[in-house]
Amino acid sequence: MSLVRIQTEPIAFIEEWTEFLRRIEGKGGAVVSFSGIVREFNQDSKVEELYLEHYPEMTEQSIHQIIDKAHEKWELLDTLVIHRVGLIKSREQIVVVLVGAEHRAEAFSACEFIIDFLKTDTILWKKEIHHDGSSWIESLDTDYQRSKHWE
Amino acid sequence: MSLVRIQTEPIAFIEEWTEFLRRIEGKGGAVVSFSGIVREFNQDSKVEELYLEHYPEMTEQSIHQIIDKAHEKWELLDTLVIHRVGLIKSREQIVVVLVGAEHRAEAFSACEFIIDFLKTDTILWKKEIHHDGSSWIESLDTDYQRSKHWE
Amino acid sequence: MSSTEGLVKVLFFGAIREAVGVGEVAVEIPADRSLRTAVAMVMQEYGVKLTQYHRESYVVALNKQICKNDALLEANDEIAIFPPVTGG
Amino acid sequence: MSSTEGLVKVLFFGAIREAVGVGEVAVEIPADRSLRTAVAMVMQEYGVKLTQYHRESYVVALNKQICKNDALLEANDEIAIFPPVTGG
Repeated sequence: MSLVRIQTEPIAFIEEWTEFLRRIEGKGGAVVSFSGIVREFNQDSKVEELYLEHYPEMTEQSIHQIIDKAHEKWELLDTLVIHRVGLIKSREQIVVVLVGAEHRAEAFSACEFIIDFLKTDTILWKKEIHHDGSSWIESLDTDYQRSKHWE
Repeated sequence: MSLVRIQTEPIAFIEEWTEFLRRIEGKGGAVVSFSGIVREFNQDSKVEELYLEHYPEMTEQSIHQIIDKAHEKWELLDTLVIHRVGLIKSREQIVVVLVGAEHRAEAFSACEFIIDFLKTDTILWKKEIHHDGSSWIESLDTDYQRSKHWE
Repeated sequence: MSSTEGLVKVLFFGAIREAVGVGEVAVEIPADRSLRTAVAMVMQEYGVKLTQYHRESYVVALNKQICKNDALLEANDEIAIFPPVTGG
Repeated sequence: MSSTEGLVKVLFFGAIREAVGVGEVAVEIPADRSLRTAVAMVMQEYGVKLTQYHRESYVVALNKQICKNDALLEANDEIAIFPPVTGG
């Protein structure tokens, strides 16, 4: 099982987590969650908001492909990825990944794998909005290195 | 910062997570959570309840030592470990680990490190209660191997 | 072959969309029907300075699939040109 | 030296507590004051079959610290004897 949601509304982590746990209860021994939060400062410069641009359908597809790979690599009970797009205030969650598995090793590996590839393979573009302007974020070599180490 | 709680009451994950997020908001880029859930079946045998015996003070100390090691190894903003003791029904959470860090790599590594050592270094003893009897759980070689690989 | 083969849609995203100034244009399929030629023409026409982009400079998708530049176009195909992604 | 040095508390946990049948006993500090001797005496007295335990068989803590058997005891020390832990 897996679910992908792209949304402009804030992520209701609590409801999502509760519903996720309900679905795997009894089977699952381990649930790992990752929340990516918009930092207030990026290299000492205050971030008012992030703007995330997406490519409808292709963005969802790209996330499904990552999740499918995770399900091929590990024995998982359920996965959920929620990614916000549009304007996102600092301190809000930009992305949430939930992975349920019978055993913790699989849940940790798959959750980290998914967020690593969300950074490099999801069709999304991030722009930082400061009080005096804005700038598109450049992709990071370190992110590509992290994705590569799974190969 | 770090917090350890040993409790007989069910873990209120939602409240704990919400409060944790509030504490690191603005600084944290990444929050990773791990929930260990009592499986309904262990090797095809139905588990009614788990009983966790602890050694007051020493159990808490042993968890603090694990967390301290994690804070030495990685740059972390905050950590929280809640471990239940006493009788725990199947499908309930037995342990929750929350780790907040500026970057995801640290949050994942520290969360996995903490749960790996909770398995091998926390002063707790687990007993499975079946409808027709009960048995103390034996420690697993695989758990010791996982702890060793961090050295 | 002529340029009467039809039109394809070209979408821009992110910094490239901003540089180009529009999010979508329609272009005629080039004589050789190749995606490479179509993308080169578009990039030239809209004057996007590719050198300003990091790494592989830009990514091309055809009908919502990342693809090699040697694909052949059909009428109503959807091309997308965008900078390296920065999700997650 | 005599056994008038005082008493220490010995706690049992988990499967060992069940095998022993009680959670806590008080014993006199042995003549050589060593933790090893005290533990050996206790284990013998309570007839716990150590071989039934997996791996290192049992763990000893002194005053809530895991410790080597060559520690020396003082009056009112707290010894704990328990099976390998299984938390998490």
